[in-house]
Amino acid sequence: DAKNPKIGFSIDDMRIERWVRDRDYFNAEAEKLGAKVFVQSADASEQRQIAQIENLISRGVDVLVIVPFNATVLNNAVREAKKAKIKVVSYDRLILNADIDAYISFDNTKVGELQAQALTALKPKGNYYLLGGSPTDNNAKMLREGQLKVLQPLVDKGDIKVVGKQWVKDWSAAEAMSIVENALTANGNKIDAIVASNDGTAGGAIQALTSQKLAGKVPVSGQDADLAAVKRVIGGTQAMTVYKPLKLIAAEAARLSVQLVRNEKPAFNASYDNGFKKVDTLLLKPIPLTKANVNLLVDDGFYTKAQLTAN
Amino acid sequence: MTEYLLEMRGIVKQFGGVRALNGIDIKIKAGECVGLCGENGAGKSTLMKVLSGVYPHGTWDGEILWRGQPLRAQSIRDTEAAGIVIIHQELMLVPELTVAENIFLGNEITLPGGRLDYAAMNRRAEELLAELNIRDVNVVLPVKNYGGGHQQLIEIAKALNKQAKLLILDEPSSSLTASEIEVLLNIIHALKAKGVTCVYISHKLDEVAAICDTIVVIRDGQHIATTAMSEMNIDRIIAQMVGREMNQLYPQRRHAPGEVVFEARNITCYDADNPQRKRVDNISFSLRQGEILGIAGLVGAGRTELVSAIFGAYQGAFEGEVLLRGERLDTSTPRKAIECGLAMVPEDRKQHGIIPDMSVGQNITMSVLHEFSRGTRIDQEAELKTIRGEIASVRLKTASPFLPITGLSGGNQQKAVLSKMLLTKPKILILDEPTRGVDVGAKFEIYQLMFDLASQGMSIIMVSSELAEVLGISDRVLVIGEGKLRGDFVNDNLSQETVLTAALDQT
Amino acid sequence: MNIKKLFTQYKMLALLIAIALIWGFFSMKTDGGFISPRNLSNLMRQMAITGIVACGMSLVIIAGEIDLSVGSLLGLLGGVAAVMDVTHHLPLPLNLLVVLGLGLVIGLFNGYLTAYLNIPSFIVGLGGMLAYRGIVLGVTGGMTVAPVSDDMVYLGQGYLSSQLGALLGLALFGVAVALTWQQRRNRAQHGLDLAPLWRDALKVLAVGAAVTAFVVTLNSYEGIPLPVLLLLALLGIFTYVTTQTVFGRRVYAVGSNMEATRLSGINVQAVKLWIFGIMGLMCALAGVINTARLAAGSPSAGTSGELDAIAACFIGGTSMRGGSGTVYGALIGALVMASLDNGMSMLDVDTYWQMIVKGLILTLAVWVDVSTRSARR
Amino acid sequence: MNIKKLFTQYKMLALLIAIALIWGFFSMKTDGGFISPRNLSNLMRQMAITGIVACGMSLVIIAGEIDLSVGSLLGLLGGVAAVMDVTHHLPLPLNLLVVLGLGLVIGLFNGYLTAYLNIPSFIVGLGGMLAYRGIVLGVTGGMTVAPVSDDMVYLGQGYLSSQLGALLGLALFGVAVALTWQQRRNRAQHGLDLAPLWRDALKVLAVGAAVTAFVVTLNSYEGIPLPVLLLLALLGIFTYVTTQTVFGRRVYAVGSNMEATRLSGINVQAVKLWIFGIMGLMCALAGVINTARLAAGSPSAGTSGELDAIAACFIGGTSMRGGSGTVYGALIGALVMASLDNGMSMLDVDTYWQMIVKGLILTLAVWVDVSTRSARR
Ligand SMILES: Nc1ncnc2c1ncn2[C@@H]1O[C@H](COP(=O)(O)OP(=O)(O)OP(=O)(O)O)[C@@H](O)[C@H]1O
Ligand SMILES: Nc1ncnc2c1ncn2[C@@H]1O[C@H](COP(=O)(O)OP(=O)(O)OP(=O)(O)O)[C@@H](O)[C@H]1O
Ligand SMILES: O[C@@H]1[C@@H](O)[C@H](O)OC[C@H]1O
Ligand SMILES: [Mg+2]
Ligand SMILES: [Mg+2]
Repeated sequence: DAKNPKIGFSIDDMRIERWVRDRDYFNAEAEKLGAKVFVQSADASEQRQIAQIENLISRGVDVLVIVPFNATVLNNAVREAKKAKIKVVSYDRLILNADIDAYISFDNTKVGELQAQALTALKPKGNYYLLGGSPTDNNAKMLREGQLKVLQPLVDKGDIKVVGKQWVKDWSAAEAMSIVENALTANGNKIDAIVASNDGTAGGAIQALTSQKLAGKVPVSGQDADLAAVKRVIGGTQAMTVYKPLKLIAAEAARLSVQLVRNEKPAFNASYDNGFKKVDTLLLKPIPLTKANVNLLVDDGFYTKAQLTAN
Repeated sequence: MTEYLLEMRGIVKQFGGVRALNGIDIKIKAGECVGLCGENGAGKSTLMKVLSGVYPHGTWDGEILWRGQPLRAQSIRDTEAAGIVIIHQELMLVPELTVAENIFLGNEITLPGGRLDYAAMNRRAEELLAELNIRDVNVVLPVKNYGGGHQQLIEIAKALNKQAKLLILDEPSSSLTASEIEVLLNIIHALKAKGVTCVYISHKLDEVAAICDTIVVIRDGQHIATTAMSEMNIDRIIAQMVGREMNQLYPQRRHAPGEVVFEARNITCYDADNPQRKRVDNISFSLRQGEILGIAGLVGAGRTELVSAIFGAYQGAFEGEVLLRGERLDTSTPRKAIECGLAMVPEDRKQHGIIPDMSVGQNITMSVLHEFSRGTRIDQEAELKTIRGEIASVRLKTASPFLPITGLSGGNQQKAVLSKMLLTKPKILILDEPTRGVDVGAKFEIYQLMFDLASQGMSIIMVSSELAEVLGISDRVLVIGEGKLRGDFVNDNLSQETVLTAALDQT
Repeated sequence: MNIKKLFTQYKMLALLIAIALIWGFFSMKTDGGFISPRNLSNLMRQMAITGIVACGMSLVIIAGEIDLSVGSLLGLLGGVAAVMDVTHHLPLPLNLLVVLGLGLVIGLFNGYLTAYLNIPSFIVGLGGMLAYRGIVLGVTGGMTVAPVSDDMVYLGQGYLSSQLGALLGLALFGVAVALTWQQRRNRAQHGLDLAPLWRDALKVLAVGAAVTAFVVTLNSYEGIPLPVLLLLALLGIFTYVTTQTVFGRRVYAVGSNMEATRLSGINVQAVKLWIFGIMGLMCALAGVINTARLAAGSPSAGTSGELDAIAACFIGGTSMRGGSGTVYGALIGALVMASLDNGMSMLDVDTYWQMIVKGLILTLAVWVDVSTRSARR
Repeated sequence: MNIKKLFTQYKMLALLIAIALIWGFFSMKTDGGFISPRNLSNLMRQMAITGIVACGMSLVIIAGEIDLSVGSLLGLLGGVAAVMDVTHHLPLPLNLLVVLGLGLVIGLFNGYLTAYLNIPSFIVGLGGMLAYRGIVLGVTGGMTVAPVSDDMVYLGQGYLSSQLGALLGLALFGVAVALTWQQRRNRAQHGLDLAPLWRDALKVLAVGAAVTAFVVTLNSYEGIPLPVLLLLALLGIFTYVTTQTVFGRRVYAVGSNMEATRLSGINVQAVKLWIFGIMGLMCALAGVINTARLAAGSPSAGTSGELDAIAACFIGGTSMRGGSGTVYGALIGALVMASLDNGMSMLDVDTYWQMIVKGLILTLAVWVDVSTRSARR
């Protein structure tokens, strides 16, 4: 009911660190608003995610918040939800071709731009390797779009050469590592920067660089401000990460969901075409994070000082 | 048309480098019963597999003429279509299917529309078994519920159902008892009367002599002679088989048993699948030093269960006590039994005896391998020396100890399994059907070996379905019927009748 | 002791009791939510794909083989169906025909490798698992192919109208009566013992009750979902094939003792070939239904689907060694797994606990099966 | 007889030729980049984890069993190592001890289920695959645990100094000479036939050449990587165990005919138990090295690692049915797979092609093996 709504939160894969935090912040805020949250993790399987969404519908939730594993396969599940008069919010990743009520995310194109900008600032010329995200994730494509927005002009100018690009299945660090190992070998270590799309894959890339004693010499980007990544940024092996205040998105999402249930009008600030309709969107601003401004995390309560200095 | 139903000309079959058949010629007339004789590994089964299409045309050389026409079978189907049916030496039943389904496997009766006609198949199966005088088999139960002897009979029923023109029986009687063999022989007579031609292979030469019109002897993959039975007797068959004269089948008994060393008390075995049913019911017996104790009984009487329980190898639940020199033994597993000085050569060589991926030598030392351990390492040279010694002492015929054991003939495999057990230096040796499927020559050697061991003080328990053998070499005979002890006789001019009567005793 | 006997004889009983326990537990914990018609409808739709694959897999396992490529093959065939639908706008019937044909051919190819080239099926499956997944990625360009046509989506999401559903229920009951009657007559004709009439009557009544419960429950939501209908049809066909036809018996024979079967004059290679062919067909059906459910062809569809199907077979009492097992057992196995997944996800159990529980249940189920099967040591 | 001997030698030869072909092809295509010392060093490090697991797996398969849980178990043990390192700052030796102990215990547990409770190992593995992965997720809370201490990273990324490497090479050569010499003397003493001296000499020389090439190549990059060193040590130990010890012989016997082995007075259950125990130990080693290589404990580490290891064993000529196979064969199998992965990714071949090629090669390798193994029908 509207007073104490039930929220179903279906998450792609809790094996990616940030989603665990998203869940915690989300739960906390929802509780404050009087809502109850049911969380499901699909472990990177679209079939499981659909089944779980169906089960949440049977459970009688009032609103579904979904982090899709595969952006394009939730059409039927969403339709089922609509049939049961359940609102659907697409969280962080945009669900394509489906009748969703809202989308909330950080500006992913912007994230891509920030990543590329940080690297071009350090290495204005040279060989770039593009390490993309999961091919089933719509964000991965938006990130690449943003990255190319910055890089393409430089490529055209001849300053930068893209020596290879790959998508990394399920954002897997191990896969990123072998890709970079082999890329380094194939290019005789002549890679000057690696545009990694998130911190997990950046970790893999840096590990590959380490064994070539190149860690810290070849700048690598990332996003999420995972604890391990922040430590790498402090240690100098990772050039940057993009801090997306998860507390903000989670809290906003919880609020937005409850508002939808209560038929209030959330404050949207953008709109995306997902192939089915123009989706009302709430875009949040990502923050580039380098060694210079890591303290922001502590100020923000994202990590404690102890966490960042501990080994 | 020729006067021959079948001619096989210059048949050569090679396995890798081994020539199992080396240019065999055989002619068989319609309506006769041919006894095919030869030592283990002579090539009898191989020849019949060539004939029946198990080895397709092209995998061997030579020519087969069936009613004057060349026969080039690609599979069993072709030869069965021609009317050639074979009962294989190794049981070839499908354990999970019912008795009836097994009998009709490959010849299923169907209703219009392709549905199986179970009712018809079950009824016909019952009829077939009745012809074989078997009444205690339920045709709708899986075959795995029945033991070796029954399975053999089911196999025969399956072959009878096929309406053969030529019926090949490769050792059909090896796990049958005397009365069942008699039924079988009668059936063959009846078939002969109906004009069916038979090839009969058996190491039990009295059967062969009783039923066959012509004797074909092969040796080392070569044809030795084809003779009318009217001109033959068992001794001559043996002479042709082994290539020398053999005067006696059972060696002279030359030892006197000492005092009681071993006792089995109140052995009871429960059925693995149906724990209410007793397979062996409270059997006790004792054994003297240097004694050979024969255990006789009908098929399925529970002899195998009894001895495997004593050896701790029985698959279901069992109870009872085993004592050596008055001391209670823990023989709950084969390993403990062996440590206590027991040893057993199991009935089913292929399933329980040999380790097929290993060499002859490695098979022989399997049970005592730890004795060759130096530090962590096996002293392979010392091992080899032992193996060579053992091969010599049991007269095992093998070109090299490094050959895979599967390349040996049945009799020699049996000797290898026996050696394996002898190396554990047992005080009590249990032999379950030690000469099943073993040729006369090897049989004699095995008996000889048993006597030598007994005279050195080893006590031997021998389970056998061949009454002649039991009476020929035992000092004492136990008779088991339906899981109960039916008699305990000293073998002093004991007659086959006495033993049979005890075995059949219905009280 | 007697209970043990009962279980060994009616292995299925143990499974049904297990399901009853699982369902009871979840219903209690979800205040009846678990056994609401809507959730049961969901549950059955969720098990349909695994169930379809398990039908084919049970044949394969009974024949003493295994097929690890089915997950990838399902993905491939579903992907092909999606591409033909989305990119080439092939009409559904034609599309189905092509995909089924392709499934059959690939299945037969697997079978050929196993039966004629003697490559162990485990390896053929392992190789196929990689290769077919590779081909899916190639065919779809690694992208999700969407959106598929409504016709196809209907296959995955449609329902049978409640009238038709009721009719179907009646028909099923009729078949059960007719079969029992025919069997009795046949046995009587051949002079075989008859089970007491009351026992057969009871059996038929039980079937009737089950069918009624099934139809009424599903009708009180939206009707019988089409994938579930398909699964039912397959259950019928496969049960008929395995128990009533020559081919079916030979499948068991091959699995139980291949050499003996060969020596009975049966072309065991052909039997195996066709078993894999059928497996391929099932993958095609499952693939299409999966695509319909996702409304898209996804390159990762069906990943590790083989494990679910295999687990279902084993939970349902199919023996590892071949030669014994039933198709309905496999489906009950699939139902157990799906119930666990569904129930635990309704209870909001952490994923890791879900995995642990499923692993334990699988092992436990087989252990119970092994230890009641016989007291052999 | 001699022919057969030649055949078995020929089998390894076939594999070696296959490797030579693969390497030749990739070297050509990458202008020698593939066989640069640096890439060979990479290649071997990349194969180390699969290789370690394959060592244990080959024992398991020879004994007629299979273990599908190793991928998850590797992930679990690697995760535990990471947690103990990162969160509890356990010193490395203690950490190793705990993880190895845990691996052994879990392995023994798997073995207990298989050997004593008679649950088919396939099922135990399937259950474990789910359950152990669940536990990893529980233990790590689904997070990547990082950064691990330098000590641990060194295990995965460190190199043996080139002097030590050279010394090791010398030592290996020495051992080969000594062993051959001892065998000749022993055989002579027992009056057994000796192989002609030139043949033994040739053998020793071949070993020498191989060792030299190996050490020189790796030293011309950074030295022998530690995981590769570990793998070498394991190869030595396992080869010794399987060919020279009582336990090893029994492993083969159990796989070849378990019942006959039991009746020979061998505690087959204990043998199986220990085989799984060893498998657990190997998972622990592989898990630690994997964590060291990633410098992090990842909850999805090792996923589908079992398949790689199993594939390696089969490519290397281990028989599906148990009873035959070698550890070095399995390692060569792992090398084949790793070479394909590495080479194709250097050539920037699309992933889907990589999968297809790997699938084909696996099937092909086993097909060659099956069809040369015996001409018997
Ligand atoms: N499949 C096979 N592979 C290799 N050698 C074989 C094979 N089958 C038989 N042999 C060999 O061929 C020879 C003849 O064997 P066969 O089985 O025909 O003998 P047999 O006369 O039937 O003996 P038995 O009386 O023991 O049954 C033996 O040396 C045997 O080892
Ligand atoms: N594996 C089995 N499963 C079920 N029943 C069996 C099995 N083996 C034997 N039987 C049955 O057990 C009973 C006793 O069999 P057992 O093998 O002990 O007899 P036996 O006296 O040794 O005769 P045989 O000459 O057949 O070995 C028989 O009724 C037989 O059909
Ligand atoms: O934050 C990232 C998210 O945007 C992406 O969709 O999935 C991977 C995460 O790291
Ligand atoms: Mg024979
Ligand atoms: Mg017996």
